[in-house]
Amino acid sequence: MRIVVQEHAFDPGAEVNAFAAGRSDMGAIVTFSGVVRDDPSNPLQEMMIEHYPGMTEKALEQIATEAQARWSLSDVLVIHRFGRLRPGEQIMMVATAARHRKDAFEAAEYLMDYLKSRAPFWKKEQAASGAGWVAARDEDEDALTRW
Amino acid sequence: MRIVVQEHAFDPGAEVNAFAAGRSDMGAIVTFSGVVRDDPSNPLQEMMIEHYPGMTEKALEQIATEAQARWSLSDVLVIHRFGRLRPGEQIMMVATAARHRKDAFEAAEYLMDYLKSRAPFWKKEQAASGAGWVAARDEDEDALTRW
Amino acid sequence: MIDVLYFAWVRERIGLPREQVETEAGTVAALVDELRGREERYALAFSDLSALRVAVDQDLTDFDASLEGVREVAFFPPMTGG
Amino acid sequence: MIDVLYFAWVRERIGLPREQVETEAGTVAALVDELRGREERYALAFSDLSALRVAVDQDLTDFDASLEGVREVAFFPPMTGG
Repeated sequence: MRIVVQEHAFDPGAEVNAFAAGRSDMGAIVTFSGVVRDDPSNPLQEMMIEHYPGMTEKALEQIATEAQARWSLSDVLVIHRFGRLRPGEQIMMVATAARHRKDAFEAAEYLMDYLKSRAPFWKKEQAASGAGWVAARDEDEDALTRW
Repeated sequence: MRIVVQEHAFDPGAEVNAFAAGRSDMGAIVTFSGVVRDDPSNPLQEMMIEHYPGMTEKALEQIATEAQARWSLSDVLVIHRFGRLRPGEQIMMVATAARHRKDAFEAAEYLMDYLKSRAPFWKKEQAASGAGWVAARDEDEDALTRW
Repeated sequence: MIDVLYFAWVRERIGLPREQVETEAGTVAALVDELRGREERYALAFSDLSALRVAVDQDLTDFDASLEGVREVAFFPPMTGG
Repeated sequence: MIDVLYFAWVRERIGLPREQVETEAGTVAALVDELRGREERYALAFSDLSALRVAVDQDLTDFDASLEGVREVAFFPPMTGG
Protein backbone atom coordinates (compact mmCIF):
# COMPACT_ATOMS: atom_id res chain seq x y z
CA MET A 1 0.00 0.00 0.00
CA ARG A 2 1.31 3.45 -0.85
CA ILE A 3 -0.34 6.71 0.25
CA VAL A 4 1.10 10.01 -0.95
CA VAL A 5 -0.11 13.52 -0.13
CA GLN A 6 1.95 16.12 -1.94
CA GLU A 7 1.90 19.64 -3.32
CA HIS A 8 3.85 19.09 -6.52
CA ALA A 9 2.56 17.52 -9.72
CA PHE A 10 2.91 13.80 -10.41
CA ASP A 11 3.06 11.77 -13.62
CA PRO A 12 0.05 9.41 -13.64
CA GLY A 13 1.47 7.30 -16.48
CA ALA A 14 4.78 6.79 -14.69
CA GLU A 15 2.91 6.01 -11.47
CA VAL A 16 0.71 3.33 -13.03
CA ASN A 17 3.68 1.76 -14.80
CA ALA A 18 5.65 1.65 -11.54
CA PHE A 19 2.60 0.23 -9.76
CA ALA A 20 2.40 -2.66 -12.27
CA ALA A 21 6.13 -3.16 -12.83
CA GLY A 22 7.64 -6.57 -12.38
CA ARG A 23 4.53 -8.24 -11.04
CA SER A 24 2.76 -11.23 -12.52
CA ASP A 25 0.57 -12.11 -9.54
CA MET A 26 -2.22 -9.73 -10.50
CA GLY A 27 -4.35 -9.89 -13.61
CA ALA A 28 -6.30 -6.66 -13.26
CA ILE A 29 -5.30 -3.07 -12.60
CA VAL A 30 -7.84 -0.26 -12.31
CA THR A 31 -6.91 3.40 -12.03
CA PHE A 32 -8.96 6.51 -11.45
CA SER A 33 -7.57 9.99 -12.09
CA GLY A 34 -9.25 13.21 -11.09
CA VAL A 35 -8.51 16.21 -13.28
CA VAL A 36 -9.21 19.92 -12.67
CA ARG A 37 -12.15 20.55 -14.98
CA ASP A 38 -12.68 23.85 -16.68
CA ASP A 39 -16.05 25.39 -17.44
CA PRO A 40 -16.11 27.29 -20.75
CA SER A 41 -19.07 29.37 -19.53
CA ASN A 42 -17.09 30.52 -16.47
CA PRO A 43 -13.39 29.96 -17.11
CA LEU A 44 -11.45 28.65 -14.14
CA GLN A 45 -8.21 30.43 -13.27
CA GLU A 46 -7.05 28.08 -10.56
CA MET A 47 -8.17 25.61 -7.95
CA MET A 48 -6.77 25.83 -4.43
CA ILE A 49 -6.89 22.59 -2.45
CA GLU A 50 -6.63 22.86 1.31
CA HIS A 51 -6.13 19.82 3.53
CA TYR A 52 -5.58 18.83 7.15
CA PRO A 53 -1.99 17.61 7.47
CA GLY A 54 -1.80 14.57 9.70
CA MET A 55 -5.48 13.70 9.51
CA THR A 56 -5.32 13.47 5.70
CA GLU A 57 -2.72 10.70 5.69
CA LYS A 58 -4.49 8.92 8.55
CA ALA A 59 -7.89 9.05 6.82
CA LEU A 60 -6.47 7.83 3.48
CA GLU A 61 -4.69 4.95 5.21
CA GLN A 62 -7.88 3.96 7.00
CA ILE A 63 -9.83 4.00 3.73
CA ALA A 64 -7.18 1.97 1.88
CA THR A 65 -6.86 -0.51 4.75
CA GLU A 66 -10.63 -1.01 4.77
CA ALA A 67 -10.57 -1.61 0.98
CA GLN A 68 -7.88 -4.26 1.45
CA ALA A 69 -9.99 -5.93 4.13
CA ARG A 70 -13.10 -5.99 1.92
CA TRP A 71 -11.56 -7.12 -1.36
CA SER A 72 -8.78 -9.44 -2.36
CA LEU A 73 -6.20 -6.91 -3.54
CA SER A 74 -2.53 -7.30 -4.45
CA ASP A 75 -1.82 -3.60 -3.96
CA VAL A 76 -3.35 -0.14 -3.51
CA LEU A 77 -1.99 3.29 -4.43
CA VAL A 78 -3.45 6.70 -3.50
CA ILE A 79 -1.88 10.01 -4.54
CA HIS A 80 -3.59 13.32 -3.72
CA ARG A 81 -2.28 16.81 -4.26
CA PHE A 82 -2.93 20.02 -2.35
CA GLY A 83 -2.12 23.65 -3.12
CA ARG A 84 -2.68 25.54 -6.37
CA LEU A 85 -3.71 23.66 -9.52
CA ARG A 86 -4.65 24.85 -12.97
CA PRO A 87 -7.34 23.49 -15.33
CA GLY A 88 -6.30 20.18 -16.88
CA GLU A 89 -3.90 19.32 -14.06
CA GLN A 90 -4.19 15.99 -12.26
CA ILE A 91 -5.61 16.37 -8.74
CA MET A 92 -5.29 12.79 -7.59
CA MET A 93 -5.25 9.17 -8.59
CA VAL A 94 -6.00 5.81 -7.07
CA ALA A 95 -4.87 2.43 -8.41
CA THR A 96 -5.94 -1.04 -7.36
CA ALA A 97 -4.48 -4.39 -8.40
CA ALA A 98 -6.20 -7.75 -8.00
CA ARG A 99 -6.34 -11.18 -9.53
CA HIS A 100 -9.82 -10.50 -10.89
CA ARG A 101 -11.32 -7.37 -12.39
CA LYS A 102 -14.39 -7.28 -10.16
CA ASP A 103 -12.26 -6.79 -7.03
CA ALA A 104 -10.10 -4.15 -8.70
CA PHE A 105 -13.11 -2.17 -9.99
CA GLU A 106 -15.14 -2.33 -6.78
CA ALA A 107 -12.19 -1.41 -4.58
CA ALA A 108 -11.33 1.59 -6.78
CA GLU A 109 -14.92 2.84 -6.64
CA TYR A 110 -14.99 2.35 -2.88
CA LEU A 111 -11.73 4.28 -2.47
CA MET A 112 -13.10 7.14 -4.56
CA ASP A 113 -16.45 7.28 -2.77
CA TYR A 114 -14.79 7.46 0.66
CA LEU A 115 -11.98 9.73 -0.45
CA LYS A 116 -14.55 12.24 -1.79
CA SER A 117 -16.47 12.58 1.47
CA ARG A 118 -14.24 11.31 4.27
CA ALA A 119 -10.74 12.57 3.52
CA PRO A 120 -10.14 16.15 4.74
CA PHE A 121 -9.68 18.06 1.49
CA TRP A 122 -11.51 21.23 0.48
CA LYS A 123 -11.47 22.89 -2.91
CA LYS A 124 -11.73 26.59 -3.62
CA GLU A 125 -12.16 27.74 -7.20
CA GLN A 126 -11.00 31.06 -8.58
CA ALA A 127 -13.03 31.59 -11.72
CA ALA A 128 -13.89 34.49 -14.02
CA SER A 129 -17.03 35.15 -11.97
CA GLY A 130 -15.17 35.18 -8.64
CA ALA A 131 -13.90 32.81 -5.94
CA GLY A 132 -15.84 30.21 -4.01
CA TRP A 133 -15.56 26.96 -2.07
CA VAL A 134 -16.78 23.91 -3.93
CA ALA A 135 -19.87 22.59 -2.15
CA ALA A 136 -20.15 18.92 -1.23
CA ARG A 137 -22.71 17.16 -3.39
CA ASP A 138 -25.53 15.19 -1.77
CA GLU A 139 -24.97 12.40 -4.27
CA ASP A 140 -21.38 11.99 -3.06
CA GLU A 141 -22.61 11.47 0.49
CA ASP A 142 -25.36 9.17 -0.79
CA ALA A 143 -22.79 7.09 -2.69
CA LEU A 144 -21.43 5.82 0.64
CA THR A 145 -24.66 4.02 1.48
CA ARG A 146 -24.02 1.34 -1.13
CA TRP A 147 -20.98 -0.07 0.69
CA MET B 1 -12.71 7.05 -29.80
CA ARG B 2 -9.58 5.04 -30.51
CA ILE B 3 -9.56 1.26 -31.03
CA VAL B 4 -6.21 -0.50 -31.50
CA VAL B 5 -5.61 -4.22 -32.13
CA GLN B 6 -1.91 -4.95 -32.34
CA GLU B 7 0.70 -7.65 -31.84
CA HIS B 8 3.46 -5.57 -30.29
CA ALA B 9 3.67 -4.36 -26.71
CA PHE B 10 2.32 -0.95 -25.67
CA ASP B 11 3.18 1.40 -22.82
CA PRO B 12 0.06 1.79 -20.64
CA GLY B 13 1.46 4.81 -18.80
CA ALA B 14 2.25 6.64 -22.02
CA GLU B 15 -1.18 5.71 -23.39
CA VAL B 16 -3.08 7.07 -20.39
CA ASN B 17 -1.02 10.26 -20.38
CA ALA B 18 -1.70 10.77 -24.10
CA PHE B 19 -5.38 10.03 -23.51
CA ALA B 20 -5.61 12.78 -20.86
CA ALA B 21 -3.20 15.26 -22.44
CA GLY B 22 -4.28 18.82 -23.06
CA ARG B 23 -7.89 18.31 -22.01
CA SER B 24 -9.72 20.14 -19.27
CA ASP B 25 -13.25 19.15 -20.27
CA MET B 26 -13.23 15.90 -18.33
CA GLY B 27 -12.87 15.49 -14.61
CA ALA B 28 -12.61 11.71 -14.37
CA ILE B 29 -10.47 9.14 -16.14
CA VAL B 30 -10.76 5.42 -15.44
CA THR B 31 -8.41 2.80 -16.86
CA PHE B 32 -8.41 -0.95 -16.73
CA SER B 33 -5.33 -3.00 -17.65
CA GLY B 34 -5.27 -6.74 -18.08
CA VAL B 35 -1.97 -8.43 -17.31
CA VAL B 36 -0.82 -11.99 -18.08
CA ARG B 37 -1.02 -13.63 -14.66
CA ASP B 38 1.37 -16.34 -13.61
CA ASP B 39 0.47 -19.26 -11.35
CA PRO B 40 3.33 -20.25 -9.00
CA SER B 41 1.87 -23.77 -8.69
CA ASN B 42 1.97 -24.25 -12.48
CA PRO B 43 4.37 -21.71 -13.98
CA LEU B 44 3.20 -20.16 -17.22
CA GLN B 45 5.67 -20.10 -20.09
CA GLU B 46 3.62 -18.02 -22.49
CA MET B 47 0.14 -17.03 -23.48
CA MET B 48 -0.89 -17.11 -27.14
CA ILE B 49 -3.78 -14.86 -28.07
CA GLU B 50 -5.62 -15.66 -31.28
CA HIS B 51 -8.17 -13.28 -32.77
CA TYR B 52 -10.43 -12.85 -35.79
CA PRO B 53 -8.97 -10.00 -37.88
CA GLY B 54 -11.74 -7.81 -39.20
CA MET B 55 -14.40 -8.98 -36.79
CA THR B 56 -12.26 -8.00 -33.79
CA GLU B 57 -12.06 -4.33 -34.76
CA LYS B 58 -15.75 -4.32 -35.71
CA ALA B 59 -16.82 -5.89 -32.40
CA LEU B 60 -14.68 -3.52 -30.33
CA GLU B 61 -16.05 -0.51 -32.19
CA GLN B 62 -19.61 -1.68 -31.61
CA ILE B 63 -18.95 -2.14 -27.89
CA ALA B 64 -17.28 1.29 -27.56
CA THR B 65 -20.03 2.99 -29.57
CA GLU B 66 -22.68 1.43 -27.34
CA ALA B 67 -20.79 2.65 -24.24
CA GLN B 68 -20.76 6.18 -25.66
CA ALA B 69 -24.50 5.96 -26.29
CA ARG B 70 -25.23 4.79 -22.74
CA TRP B 71 -22.97 7.12 -20.78
CA SER B 72 -21.86 10.70 -21.14
CA LEU B 73 -18.23 10.18 -22.15
CA SER B 74 -15.61 12.59 -23.45
CA ASP B 75 -13.51 9.81 -24.93
CA VAL B 76 -12.90 6.05 -25.06
CA LEU B 77 -9.70 4.09 -25.72
CA VAL B 78 -9.38 0.33 -26.27
CA ILE B 79 -6.05 -1.41 -26.94
CA HIS B 80 -5.86 -5.21 -27.23
CA ARG B 81 -2.87 -7.33 -28.18
CA PHE B 82 -2.70 -10.67 -29.93
CA GLY B 83 0.16 -13.13 -30.46
CA ARG B 84 2.65 -14.39 -27.88
CA LEU B 85 2.82 -12.79 -24.43
CA ARG B 86 4.83 -13.66 -21.33
CA PRO B 87 3.75 -13.49 -17.67
CA GLY B 88 3.55 -9.91 -16.41
CA GLU B 89 3.00 -8.46 -19.89
CA GLN B 90 0.04 -6.17 -20.55
CA ILE B 91 -2.66 -7.89 -22.62
CA MET B 92 -4.99 -4.95 -23.07
CA MET B 93 -6.30 -1.73 -21.63
CA VAL B 94 -9.41 0.39 -21.79
CA ALA B 95 -9.71 4.01 -20.73
CA THR B 96 -12.81 6.15 -20.32
CA ALA B 97 -13.06 9.88 -19.71
CA ALA B 98 -16.13 11.69 -18.43
CA ARG B 99 -17.15 14.76 -16.48
CA HIS B 100 -18.19 12.61 -13.53
CA ARG B 101 -16.64 9.49 -12.05
CA LYS B 102 -19.81 7.41 -12.09
CA ASP B 103 -19.99 7.54 -15.90
CA ALA B 104 -16.29 6.78 -16.29
CA PHE B 105 -16.40 3.79 -13.91
CA GLU B 106 -19.59 2.27 -15.29
CA ALA B 107 -18.52 2.65 -18.91
CA ALA B 108 -15.13 1.02 -18.18
CA GLU B 109 -16.83 -1.93 -16.49
CA TYR B 110 -19.28 -2.25 -19.36
CA LEU B 111 -16.44 -2.23 -21.90
CA MET B 112 -14.60 -4.93 -19.99
CA ASP B 113 -17.67 -7.14 -19.54
CA TYR B 114 -18.47 -7.04 -23.25
CA LEU B 115 -14.87 -7.24 -24.40
CA LYS B 116 -14.42 -10.43 -22.31
CA SER B 117 -17.31 -12.32 -23.88
CA ARG B 118 -18.17 -10.61 -27.16
CA ALA B 119 -14.86 -9.68 -28.81
CA PRO B 120 -13.32 -12.56 -30.78
CA PHE B 121 -10.17 -13.31 -28.80
CA TRP B 122 -9.08 -16.72 -27.54
CA LYS B 123 -6.22 -17.45 -25.14
CA LYS B 124 -4.05 -20.53 -25.10
CA GLU B 125 -1.68 -21.04 -22.20
CA GLN B 126 1.58 -22.96 -22.38
CA ALA B 127 2.39 -23.88 -18.79
CA ALA B 128 4.67 -26.31 -16.98
CA SER B 129 1.87 -28.89 -16.96
CA GLY B 130 1.12 -28.56 -20.70
CA ALA B 131 -0.83 -26.40 -23.14
CA GLY B 132 -4.53 -25.63 -23.09
CA TRP B 133 -7.16 -23.16 -24.22
CA VAL B 134 -8.48 -20.89 -21.48
CA ALA B 135 -12.15 -21.76 -20.90
CA ALA B 136 -14.76 -19.04 -20.81
CA ARG B 137 -16.10 -18.54 -17.28
CA ASP B 138 -19.84 -18.68 -16.62
CA GLU B 139 -19.51 -15.60 -14.42
CA ASP B 140 -18.14 -13.60 -17.36
CA GLU B 141 -21.21 -14.46 -19.41
CA ASP B 142 -23.45 -13.76 -16.41
CA ALA B 143 -21.83 -10.34 -15.95
CA LEU B 144 -23.53 -9.18 -19.16
CA THR B 145 -27.00 -9.54 -17.67
CA ARG B 146 -26.50 -6.51 -15.43
CA TRP B 147 -26.37 -4.05 -18.33
CA MET C 1 -19.27 -20.44 -52.31
CA ILE C 2 -18.81 -19.43 -48.68
CA ASP C 3 -15.58 -18.76 -46.76
CA VAL C 4 -15.67 -20.86 -43.61
CA LEU C 5 -13.27 -19.88 -40.81
CA TYR C 6 -12.26 -21.80 -37.70
CA PHE C 7 -10.62 -20.42 -34.58
CA ALA C 8 -8.94 -21.75 -31.42
CA TRP C 9 -9.60 -25.44 -30.72
CA VAL C 10 -12.11 -25.67 -33.56
CA ARG C 11 -9.27 -24.73 -35.91
CA GLU C 12 -6.97 -27.25 -34.22
CA ARG C 13 -9.50 -30.11 -34.44
CA ILE C 14 -10.38 -29.48 -38.07
CA GLY C 15 -6.75 -28.84 -38.90
CA LEU C 16 -7.11 -25.69 -40.96
CA PRO C 17 -7.93 -22.02 -40.32
CA ARG C 18 -10.24 -21.44 -43.31
CA GLU C 19 -11.59 -23.06 -46.42
CA GLN C 20 -14.00 -22.31 -49.21
CA VAL C 21 -17.15 -24.41 -49.11
CA GLU C 22 -19.52 -25.01 -52.00
CA THR C 23 -22.89 -25.35 -50.34
CA GLU C 24 -26.59 -24.86 -50.85
CA ALA C 25 -27.32 -24.97 -47.12
CA GLY C 26 -29.94 -22.39 -46.18
CA THR C 27 -28.90 -21.99 -42.55
CA VAL C 28 -25.81 -22.28 -40.40
CA ALA C 29 -27.26 -25.45 -38.85
CA ALA C 30 -27.65 -27.04 -42.30
CA LEU C 31 -24.05 -26.10 -43.15
CA VAL C 32 -22.89 -27.72 -39.90
CA ASP C 33 -24.75 -30.91 -40.85
CA GLU C 34 -22.99 -30.98 -44.22
CA LEU C 35 -19.58 -30.43 -42.61
CA ARG C 36 -20.22 -33.12 -39.97
CA GLY C 37 -20.85 -35.63 -42.77
CA ARG C 38 -17.50 -34.96 -44.39
CA GLU C 39 -14.96 -36.51 -42.08
CA GLU C 40 -14.44 -37.62 -38.51
CA ARG C 41 -12.48 -34.46 -37.59
CA TYR C 42 -15.47 -32.28 -38.58
CA ALA C 43 -17.88 -34.55 -36.70
CA LEU C 44 -15.66 -34.20 -33.63
CA ALA C 45 -15.31 -30.43 -33.89
CA PHE C 46 -19.09 -30.00 -34.23
CA SER C 47 -20.13 -32.71 -31.77
CA ASP C 48 -21.42 -30.26 -29.14
CA LEU C 49 -22.89 -27.08 -30.59
CA SER C 50 -23.53 -25.63 -27.12
CA ALA C 51 -19.72 -25.33 -26.81
CA LEU C 52 -19.53 -23.37 -30.08
CA ARG C 53 -20.29 -19.86 -31.22
CA VAL C 54 -20.89 -18.71 -34.79
CA ALA C 55 -20.40 -15.43 -36.62
CA VAL C 56 -21.95 -14.70 -40.00
CA ASP C 57 -20.22 -11.97 -41.98
CA GLN C 58 -18.38 -11.03 -38.77
CA ASP C 59 -21.46 -10.60 -36.60
CA LEU C 60 -22.22 -13.01 -33.78
CA THR C 61 -25.43 -14.90 -34.44
CA ASP C 62 -26.96 -18.30 -33.74
CA PHE C 63 -27.19 -21.59 -35.59
CA ASP C 64 -30.64 -20.80 -37.02
CA ALA C 65 -29.20 -17.87 -39.00
CA SER C 66 -29.85 -17.77 -42.72
CA LEU C 67 -26.95 -18.10 -45.16
CA GLU C 68 -28.66 -16.18 -47.92
CA GLY C 69 -26.20 -13.72 -49.42
CA VAL C 70 -23.59 -14.60 -46.80
CA ARG C 71 -19.90 -14.57 -47.74
CA GLU C 72 -18.21 -15.61 -44.51
CA VAL C 73 -19.11 -17.96 -41.65
CA ALA C 74 -16.84 -18.48 -38.63
CA PHE C 75 -16.98 -21.15 -35.92
CA PHE C 76 -15.19 -20.84 -32.60
CA PRO C 77 -15.44 -21.54 -28.86
CA PRO C 78 -16.77 -18.92 -26.40
CA MET C 79 -14.50 -15.89 -26.47
CA THR C 80 -11.95 -15.16 -23.75
CA GLY C 81 -10.69 -11.64 -24.37
CA GLY C 82 -9.60 -9.04 -21.88
CA MET D 1 -5.65 23.47 26.76
CA ILE D 2 -6.92 22.19 23.42
CA ASP D 3 -5.66 22.99 19.94
CA VAL D 4 -8.62 24.11 17.86
CA LEU D 5 -8.21 24.05 14.08
CA TYR D 6 -10.35 25.64 11.38
CA PHE D 7 -10.37 24.78 7.68
CA ALA D 8 -11.84 26.18 4.44
CA TRP D 9 -14.58 28.77 4.95
CA VAL D 10 -14.64 28.15 8.69
CA ARG D 11 -11.02 29.29 8.78
CA GLU D 12 -11.87 32.29 6.60
CA ARG D 13 -14.83 33.37 8.74
CA ILE D 14 -12.98 33.04 12.02
CA GLY D 15 -9.88 34.59 10.50
CA LEU D 16 -7.27 32.15 11.75
CA PRO D 17 -6.23 28.56 11.03
CA ARG D 18 -5.68 27.41 14.62
CA GLU D 19 -5.59 28.60 18.19
CA GLN D 20 -5.13 27.22 21.67
CA VAL D 21 -8.27 27.31 23.76
CA GLU D 22 -8.42 27.09 27.55
CA THR D 23 -11.67 25.28 28.20
CA GLU D 24 -13.44 23.01 30.62
CA ALA D 25 -16.11 22.04 28.08
CA GLY D 26 -16.94 18.35 28.37
CA THR D 27 -18.16 17.90 24.79
CA VAL D 28 -17.60 19.37 21.36
CA ALA D 29 -21.07 20.96 21.54
CA ALA D 30 -20.16 22.70 24.81
CA LEU D 31 -16.92 23.97 23.25
CA VAL D 32 -18.90 25.32 20.28
CA ASP D 33 -21.21 27.16 22.70
CA GLU D 34 -18.21 28.78 24.39
CA LEU D 35 -16.69 29.80 21.06
CA ARG D 36 -20.02 31.22 19.83
CA GLY D 37 -20.12 33.49 22.88
CA ARG D 38 -16.73 35.00 22.13
CA GLU D 39 -17.26 37.22 19.12
CA GLU D 40 -19.56 37.76 16.18
CA ARG D 41 -17.19 35.98 13.74
CA TYR D 42 -17.36 32.79 15.83
CA ALA D 43 -21.15 33.04 16.12
CA LEU D 44 -21.31 33.37 12.35
CA ALA D 45 -18.97 30.45 11.65
CA PHE D 46 -20.92 28.18 13.99
CA SER D 47 -24.40 29.44 13.11
CA ASP D 48 -25.44 26.25 11.30
CA LEU D 49 -23.89 23.10 12.72
CA SER D 50 -25.52 20.94 10.03
CA ALA D 51 -23.12 22.62 7.55
CA LEU D 52 -20.11 21.70 9.70
CA ARG D 53 -18.09 18.59 10.42
CA VAL D 54 -15.84 17.98 13.39
CA ALA D 55 -12.77 15.84 13.98
CA VAL D 56 -11.41 15.03 17.43
CA ASP D 57 -7.75 14.04 17.53
CA GLN D 58 -7.93 13.65 13.74
CA ASP D 59 -10.88 11.26 13.66
CA LEU D 60 -14.25 12.35 12.29
CA THR D 61 -16.87 12.34 14.99
CA ASP D 62 -20.04 14.26 15.96
CA PHE D 63 -20.86 17.20 18.17
CA ASP D 64 -21.78 14.98 21.13
CA ALA D 65 -18.22 13.66 21.35
CA SER D 66 -16.44 13.94 24.69
CA LEU D 67 -13.38 16.16 25.03
CA GLU D 68 -11.87 14.16 27.86
CA GLY D 69 -8.15 13.71 27.20
CA VAL D 70 -8.48 15.33 23.77
CA ARG D 71 -5.60 17.41 22.41
CA GLU D 72 -6.96 18.58 19.04
CA VAL D 73 -10.40 19.54 17.73
CA ALA D 74 -10.97 20.61 14.12
CA PHE D 75 -14.00 22.27 12.53
CA PHE D 76 -14.61 22.34 8.79
CA PRO D 77 -17.28 22.11 6.09
CA PRO D 78 -18.15 18.79 4.40
CA MET D 79 -15.09 17.49 2.58
CA THR D 80 -14.65 17.72 -1.18
CA GLY D 81 -11.66 15.55 -2.07
CA GLY D 82 -11.05 13.51 -5.18
